[in-house]
Amino acid sequence: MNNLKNFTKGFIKENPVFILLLGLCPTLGVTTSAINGLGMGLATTFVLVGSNVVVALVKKLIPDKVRIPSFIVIIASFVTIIDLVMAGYVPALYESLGLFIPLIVVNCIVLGRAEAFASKNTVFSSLIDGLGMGLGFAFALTLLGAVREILGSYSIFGYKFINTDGILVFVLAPGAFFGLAYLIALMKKINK
Amino acid sequence: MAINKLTVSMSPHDYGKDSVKKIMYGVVIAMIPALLVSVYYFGLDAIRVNLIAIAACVFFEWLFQKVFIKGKLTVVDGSAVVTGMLLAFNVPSNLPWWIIVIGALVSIGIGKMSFGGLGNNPFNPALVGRVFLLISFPVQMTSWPKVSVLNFALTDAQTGATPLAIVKEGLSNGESYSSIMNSMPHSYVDMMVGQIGGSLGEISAAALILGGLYMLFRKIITWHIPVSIIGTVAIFTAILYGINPETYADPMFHLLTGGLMLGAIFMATDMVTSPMTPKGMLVYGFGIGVITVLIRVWGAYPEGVSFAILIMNAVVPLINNWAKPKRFGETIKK
Amino acid sequence: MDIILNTLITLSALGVVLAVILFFVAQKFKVVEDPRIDDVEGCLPGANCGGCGYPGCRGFAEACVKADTLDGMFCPPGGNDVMKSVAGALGMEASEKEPQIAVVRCNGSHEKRRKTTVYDGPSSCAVSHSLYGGDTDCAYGCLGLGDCVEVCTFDAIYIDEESGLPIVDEENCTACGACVKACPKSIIELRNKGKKSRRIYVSCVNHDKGAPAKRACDSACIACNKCVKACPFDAIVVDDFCAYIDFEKCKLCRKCVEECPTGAILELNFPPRKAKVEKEETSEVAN
Amino acid sequence: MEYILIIISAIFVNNIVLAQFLGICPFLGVSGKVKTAVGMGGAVLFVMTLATIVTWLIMTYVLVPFEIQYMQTIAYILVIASLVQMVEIILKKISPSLYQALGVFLPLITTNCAILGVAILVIQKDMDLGQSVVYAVGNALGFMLALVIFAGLREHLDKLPIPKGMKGVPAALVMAGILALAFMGFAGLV
Amino acid sequence: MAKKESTFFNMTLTLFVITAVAAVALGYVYNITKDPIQKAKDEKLKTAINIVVPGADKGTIEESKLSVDGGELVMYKVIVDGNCIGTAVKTFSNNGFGGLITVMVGFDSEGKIIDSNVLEHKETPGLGDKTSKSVAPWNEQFKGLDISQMKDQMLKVTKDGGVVNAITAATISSRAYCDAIQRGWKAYMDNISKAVAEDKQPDTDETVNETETDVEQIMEETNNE
Amino acid sequence: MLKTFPKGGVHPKENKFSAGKPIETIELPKQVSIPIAQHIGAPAQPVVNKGDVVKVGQLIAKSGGFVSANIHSSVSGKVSKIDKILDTSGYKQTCIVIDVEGDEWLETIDKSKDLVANTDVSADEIRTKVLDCGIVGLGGATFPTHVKLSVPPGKTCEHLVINAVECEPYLTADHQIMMEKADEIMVGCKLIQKAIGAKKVLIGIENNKPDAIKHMSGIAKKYENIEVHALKVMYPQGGEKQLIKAVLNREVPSGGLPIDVGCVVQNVGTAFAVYEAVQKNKPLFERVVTVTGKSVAKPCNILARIGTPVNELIEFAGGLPEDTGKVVNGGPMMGKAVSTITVPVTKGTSGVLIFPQESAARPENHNCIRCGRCVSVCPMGLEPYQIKNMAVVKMFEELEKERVLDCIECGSCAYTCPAGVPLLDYIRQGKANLNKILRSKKS
Ligand SMILES: Cc1cc2nc3c(=O)[nH]c(=O)nc-3n(C[C@H](O)[C@H](O)[C@H](O)COP(=O)(O)O)c2cc1C
Ligand SMILES: Cc1cc2nc3c(=O)[nH]c(=O)nc-3n(C[C@H](O)[C@H](O)[C@H](O)COP(=O)(O)O)c2cc1C
Ligand SMILES: Cc1cc2nc3c(=O)[nH]c(=O)nc-3n(C[C@H](O)[C@H](O)[C@H](O)COP(=O)(O)O)c2cc1C
Ligand SMILES: Cc1cc2nc3c(=O)[nH]c(=O)nc-3n(C[C@H](O)[C@H](O)[C@H](O)CO)c2cc1C
Ligand code: SF4
Ligand code: SF4
Ligand code: SF4
Ligand code: SF4
Ligand code: FES
Repeated sequence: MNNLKNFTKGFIKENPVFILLLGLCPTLGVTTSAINGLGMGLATTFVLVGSNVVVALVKKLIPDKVRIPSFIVIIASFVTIIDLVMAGYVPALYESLGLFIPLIVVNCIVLGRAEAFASKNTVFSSLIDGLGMGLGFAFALTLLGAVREILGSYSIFGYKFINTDGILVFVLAPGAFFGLAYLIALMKKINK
Repeated sequence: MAINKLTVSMSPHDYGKDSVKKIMYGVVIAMIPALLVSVYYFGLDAIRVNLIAIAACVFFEWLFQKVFIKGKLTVVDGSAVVTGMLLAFNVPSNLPWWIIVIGALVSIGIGKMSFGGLGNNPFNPALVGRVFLLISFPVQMTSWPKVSVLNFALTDAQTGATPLAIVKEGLSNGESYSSIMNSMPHSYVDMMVGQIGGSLGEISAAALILGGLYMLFRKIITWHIPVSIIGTVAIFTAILYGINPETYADPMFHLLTGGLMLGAIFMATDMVTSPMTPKGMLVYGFGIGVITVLIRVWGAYPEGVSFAILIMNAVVPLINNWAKPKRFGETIKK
Repeated sequence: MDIILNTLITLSALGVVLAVILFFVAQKFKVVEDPRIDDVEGCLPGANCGGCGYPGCRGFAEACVKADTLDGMFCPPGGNDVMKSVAGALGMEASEKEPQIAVVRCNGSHEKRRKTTVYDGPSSCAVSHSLYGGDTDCAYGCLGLGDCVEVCTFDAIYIDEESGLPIVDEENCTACGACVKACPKSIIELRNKGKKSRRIYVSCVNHDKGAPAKRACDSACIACNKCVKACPFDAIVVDDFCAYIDFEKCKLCRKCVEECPTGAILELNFPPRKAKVEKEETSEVAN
Repeated sequence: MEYILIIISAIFVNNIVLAQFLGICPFLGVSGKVKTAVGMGGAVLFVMTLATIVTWLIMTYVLVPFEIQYMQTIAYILVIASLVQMVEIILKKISPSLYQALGVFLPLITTNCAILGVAILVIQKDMDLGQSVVYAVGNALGFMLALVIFAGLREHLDKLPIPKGMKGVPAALVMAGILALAFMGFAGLV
Repeated sequence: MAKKESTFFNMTLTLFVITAVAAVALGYVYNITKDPIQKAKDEKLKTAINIVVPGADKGTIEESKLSVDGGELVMYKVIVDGNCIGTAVKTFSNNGFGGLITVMVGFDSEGKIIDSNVLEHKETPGLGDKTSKSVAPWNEQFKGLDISQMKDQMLKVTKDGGVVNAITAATISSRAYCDAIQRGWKAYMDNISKAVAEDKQPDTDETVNETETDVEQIMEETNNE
Repeated sequence: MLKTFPKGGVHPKENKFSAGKPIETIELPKQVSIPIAQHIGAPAQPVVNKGDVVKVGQLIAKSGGFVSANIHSSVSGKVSKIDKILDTSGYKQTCIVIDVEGDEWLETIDKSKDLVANTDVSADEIRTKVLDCGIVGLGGATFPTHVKLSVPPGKTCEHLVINAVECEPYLTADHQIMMEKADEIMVGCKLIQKAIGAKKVLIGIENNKPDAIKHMSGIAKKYENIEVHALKVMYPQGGEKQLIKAVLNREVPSGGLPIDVGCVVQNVGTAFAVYEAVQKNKPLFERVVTVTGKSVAKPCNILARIGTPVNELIEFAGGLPEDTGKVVNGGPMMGKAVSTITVPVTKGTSGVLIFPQESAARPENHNCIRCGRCVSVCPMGLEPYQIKNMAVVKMFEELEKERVLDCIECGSCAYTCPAGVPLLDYIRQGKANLNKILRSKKS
């Protein structure tokens, strides 16, 4: 029950993007298409789950004063792993996400969950928490990516449904801001 | 004696005669000369674009207010009409209807109602719409129909470039300014009356200035913003022209072409998005002038007025913080 | 294999060197601070996300230590649990108090209190109050312009269309007292919530003498003293032509309610009386 | 001249916030007041320059010789985190006034993508040390410009009756979008 | 179990252990992924070459680099069964809307364009990116063009008096594309004439630094490691 | 170029219907209600009880402090009650209600109309007389005049500026006093001048009263060191800071008083009242009130006893018009709308203004369109739109920096705003709240 709640809260109620407003750079930066958003979201989920689990495992062994540096190293390791793996096995996606993969390391949501949740909870619930938050993040990114892709290039997950150029702004920087703005407004409304 | 219920309100009990409605319809009147010129040169298309833009803007204003803001309806205040008309003035006359409607939606929905409607928007709504369209639909937004006198066919396939684009193209190909001007099909007189390619409402400097004078006379605007913009552009380009007349266009050309007059007289002066004090207005105008020339001369776009105004719109709060009016009795007595 | 070795050497060296440097720097440049800041910071997620509105977790911790209450302080990534532990670290547990609720002490609905003038100005009680007594002849009563509604962050108070009076939503009201401060007429009072949320109070603050009070509003307190006499617990006093029930003394016996000739005393959340059904209409107004 | 172009590009054409989407969290978080925005901008300028120099050196003289460039992320974040903390500690001791002005923003900067992003970008762009420093300074100035303009706008907007749903972050994001639109006008300047 | 205390020794030790573990783990992952990454890169290059010189996937590739106009050109000579079926040139232009555009163009032995495609660009999505085959078929028109037959031997867009139809509203990108091909073509032709000269006088080459790579061979080697 | 103040100001339509109408005296009312708080400062303390019989001019409430003023009976008769009665403040205030019986004046009062030009009294005597007679400023602020006449130690007063601007539209009371009592005013000026030790008396009159300028200049010639200055018509030139700027080009510092630039400003009516107090021993119990309005049958200037219900004045002016929508105590720019016409005339009632229904309501209001007009018309160089915005979001403390306390509440900003923003309503709100904060900080 509790775990289920931990898992689902990341989607709407405590959605890291729409409600907590964390990790906005990748949110805005990579969501030119739904698939990019999904890819980035899953990569972040991997790091979140990995670091949450490891932190929960080793939390007792770490002295307080070096807690943050240690967590950062753990997180950075997972980021590097996903970086290398993506470069090797999904090179196309890796290229379109570019700089934002290494930047997962500074995504506040990752360190935030490690600190706030994993360092105080059991391994399993930390895993669930990481998974929920990560998928919530992925959900947000995919949604924004889908909106931008639909409006900006009249396609969804690469499938083009109108064969002309879309409303270009939406694949450019301003469109990212507009899309996120109205999605957040919408989520606020739904949450009420 | 039975009397009416007395009204009780705070002083003052007397009010000036001006109202938002009067100001807005004053602007509409001031735009009529330019509108007539555009009808003269672009035919019924000019009317078509104007009608669609105005109708769409007014409709979206009504819709957003009805659905999201839920205050008392103020569509009648005329600001949506001004926005619609200025949006129409800022696009080519052959723009497809649905792009105009998107522009109106962006102007009113994103540019204005997102912030709560008239008076709250930090950016000029018509320009938000215009720049949005320019970036989203570059092809449609930069194919300018050729002018033809009183041609009442609805869609004119003939397109041509604006003088600014011709010069920019030429200069970037390494031609000298004088040789470009020799082959330029338009004289300064053409530019004055409006016989050049360009957006619907920007072509005739004379008609725009006429409208500007009317607004000055009606005290809808003050001279500070138009004069500082035009002055800055003139001086800046004169300096460049002085440095090298072969690679930089002359000041007169810069003043008469593109959206400069439209921007300086009708768009930068939008009171909602411009500074409050004369001092602030001068700084604001100076900024617009400089950015306009920067973009025109060194940027990728042949025209930069819209961007310049939007960028300076963003700085207006800072300008207002800085350019405070002089207080009466400056020193504080302890 | 040497890649792993290189990695191992470099990274470990980097880690250790940085740790050592940091440790000595920290020792050398030590600055003494309120240790509670550290305690509070320890409770926080350390995400330094700025989501709380303060610059970083430490900034938030400092603010918490300085602040008198933790109202309005919230850490988005940490959530409620973290805030609880922060409160614990600072020993700022909410003091045990009888639960209270906001009570609107005016029942001069449109029907009972006729308008005598037209107020033409911004919809703000404060502004109207600074202009004159109000658009009825009762200069003490509710102006109905909703300043109290405006300040309530919990959506716990709203203006009833029909009566024009504010109504407190018992579910949502947290007795924060914002509305009490906002009301220029000092109509709203925080009173003990009472057993089963039952309350009795004089819903009028008119200090005019009986006749003008009655003229202005049908259900004004006319200071007739009947309730004072009826109360077996001395919970009611009439001061400056208006009655007031002390909620500490009131035992909710309901005797006064029946006595009041104008119906200015309201009872809330009581079961209906058996005999006299017609009295019920008064409590409807307040619900 | 080259340096000037780098700076103009970083400030106007490829503004770090409005075009590259780095440092959005502090951009939205610390832009409520003009005064704070200036302080934050100053802190970012300081740390970004310092961090870029140090990480560039680490890359060139440690990671590359050992052929372990893939350790970039982890090494950089360690260095930046320690650096920020060190600066904070030292500043607190030697110049409490400067710490008051900048220090409060320092912790925020560790998790600011902009710092790490710029440190990585200078390597990706193959810049030498001089270019890297100029690039870092330019980006920090671009960040500051966006932040200050934005703070002005938000201070202004805070006093107006914005529709409830749009209040706060959504309205700020819409403004950021329009600002990004406007900044696209600088395209092609360099 | 109680938490470890924050003594100096504990702290350093913890950090050391964590970094060490992380280092070993990462090194391990790196070793695993090194090949796939390299393979992905090679694959990408090969696909790119194959697009502009069809049939390249069946042959071997000779790579040579040279510096031109402050950038680097790479030529990939495709040899199938001992015959050169064409050369892919990785060329560039700095005049794109977003600056650098990298183009892969294939030439036959006479210098006619076989096909071309964009490798990397920063052009605007929806505008300049139409130079890319995967987005729009715009660059079909380059197939079979012979630059040596053109006026001034220059490839230009129609606006500038050439034969190439520019992408609507993206003349700049189109020009840059032409510019890149032009640069590749020139280098290619120079190289041919030089090679001809070289045949006569060997060992005078300075700028060209040739390395021979057999992609498949490398791949095999790495896989065996 | 005529003199005026340099920045800001508006020029509303003047509508001086009652100009040139001689001052008329109306029949005594049956009952008067005299509020004990008619001036700035502490309310007076009643010294009569229910049932007491009083004479005209008899002290009925004693000044409640230094900044306060005596109140005198304006009629003879019996005190019927001391009760709370709705007055012009919009709230019920303590009033002394007197049933009128005859018209018996205190014997000490010199009822004759002759001019007493001899100013052979000491400054102290003047101040004492002014204090005793309960003179307060009649220009609108009702500030106790004896306070102004006591120049604080360390300050010197060079100029007495007489405020005869009457810049408010509609009002003509000061104008008419000047036409009818010019000599008395001059003597009053001389007395005030003596009390404060000023070298010169400057009388500022706006150019829309050419007859008054001519008349006053003519009479001023008879006296030494009295000058009449004609000023360009511009509201709010009657504000003392603006008037000093206009006639002397001196700027009263923010938070300061006219005395900081060596001036004291008094209204012409006050000068006349001082004359009557000192020379005729007559306390302030009656004043000239302009009753006017677009649909008022007989706009006029009335000499009314303090405490007379306003409706009696309206009756005199031809009765309340059918279409009445709003009744204002004072001028249209600064006056206060009353909620009932039975409120009593007080020392501060310079006019009773009746607006027809159609102009009673305020213009439709929109969001501020940031046109900057309020900024450009504010004579104090403030930014009214900003103050209003900040007051709405309750940033009261920050308002100090915006100089909200400098606002003279002239209403020029609200007058000119095309969007009908209730600027002054909120500015007052801001001022009140800031003052509250400052006071609580002090204590
Ligand atoms: C946001 C934006 C992006 C643009 N991107 C490109 C581009 O990638 N490539 C390009 O050639 N032109 C681009 N342009 C258009 C150029 O500025 C210029 O107008 C155009 O290349 C002129 O070509 P034309 O003569 O075909 O209209 C862009 C314009 C805008 C507004
Ligand atoms: C609190 C207060 C203290 C004042 N003190 C003095 C004073 O000491 N001397 C003086 O000449 N006037 C004094 N004044 C009177 C003012 O200068 C001014 O005449 C009065 O407020 C009415 O001016 P107004 O009608 O322009 O508002 C004081 C006014 C106030 C409100
Ligand atoms: C906006 C404004 C307008 C005023 N207009 C007049 C005026 O027309 N005539 C006048 O006598 N006083 C006017 N006053 C009052 C003067 O400022 C000042 O209080 C008065 O002249 C002082 O004289 P008193 O104490 O004799 O009333 C005005 C005040 C303000 C704030
Ligand atoms: C002088 C003047 C210029 C205006 N210019 C514009 C304009 O450029 N764009 C626009 O959308 N509205 C303009 N308006 C109308 C109105 O101010 C605008 O819709 C507001 O920005 C909406 O809040 C103008 C109004 C005036 C009085
Ligand atoms: S403001 Fe506070 S006390 Fe008042 S109703 Fe709302 S929650 Fe209750
Ligand atoms: S209770 Fe007070 S604040 Fe609320 S509406 Fe009534 S008068 Fe206004
Ligand atoms: S702010 Fe005050 S002083 Fe300025 S115009 Fe408005 S009311 Fe007059
Ligand atoms: S005059 Fe009115 S609309 Fe204009 S700026 Fe002032 S408040 Fe706003
Ligand atoms: S994700 Fe970039 S600063 Fe937070």
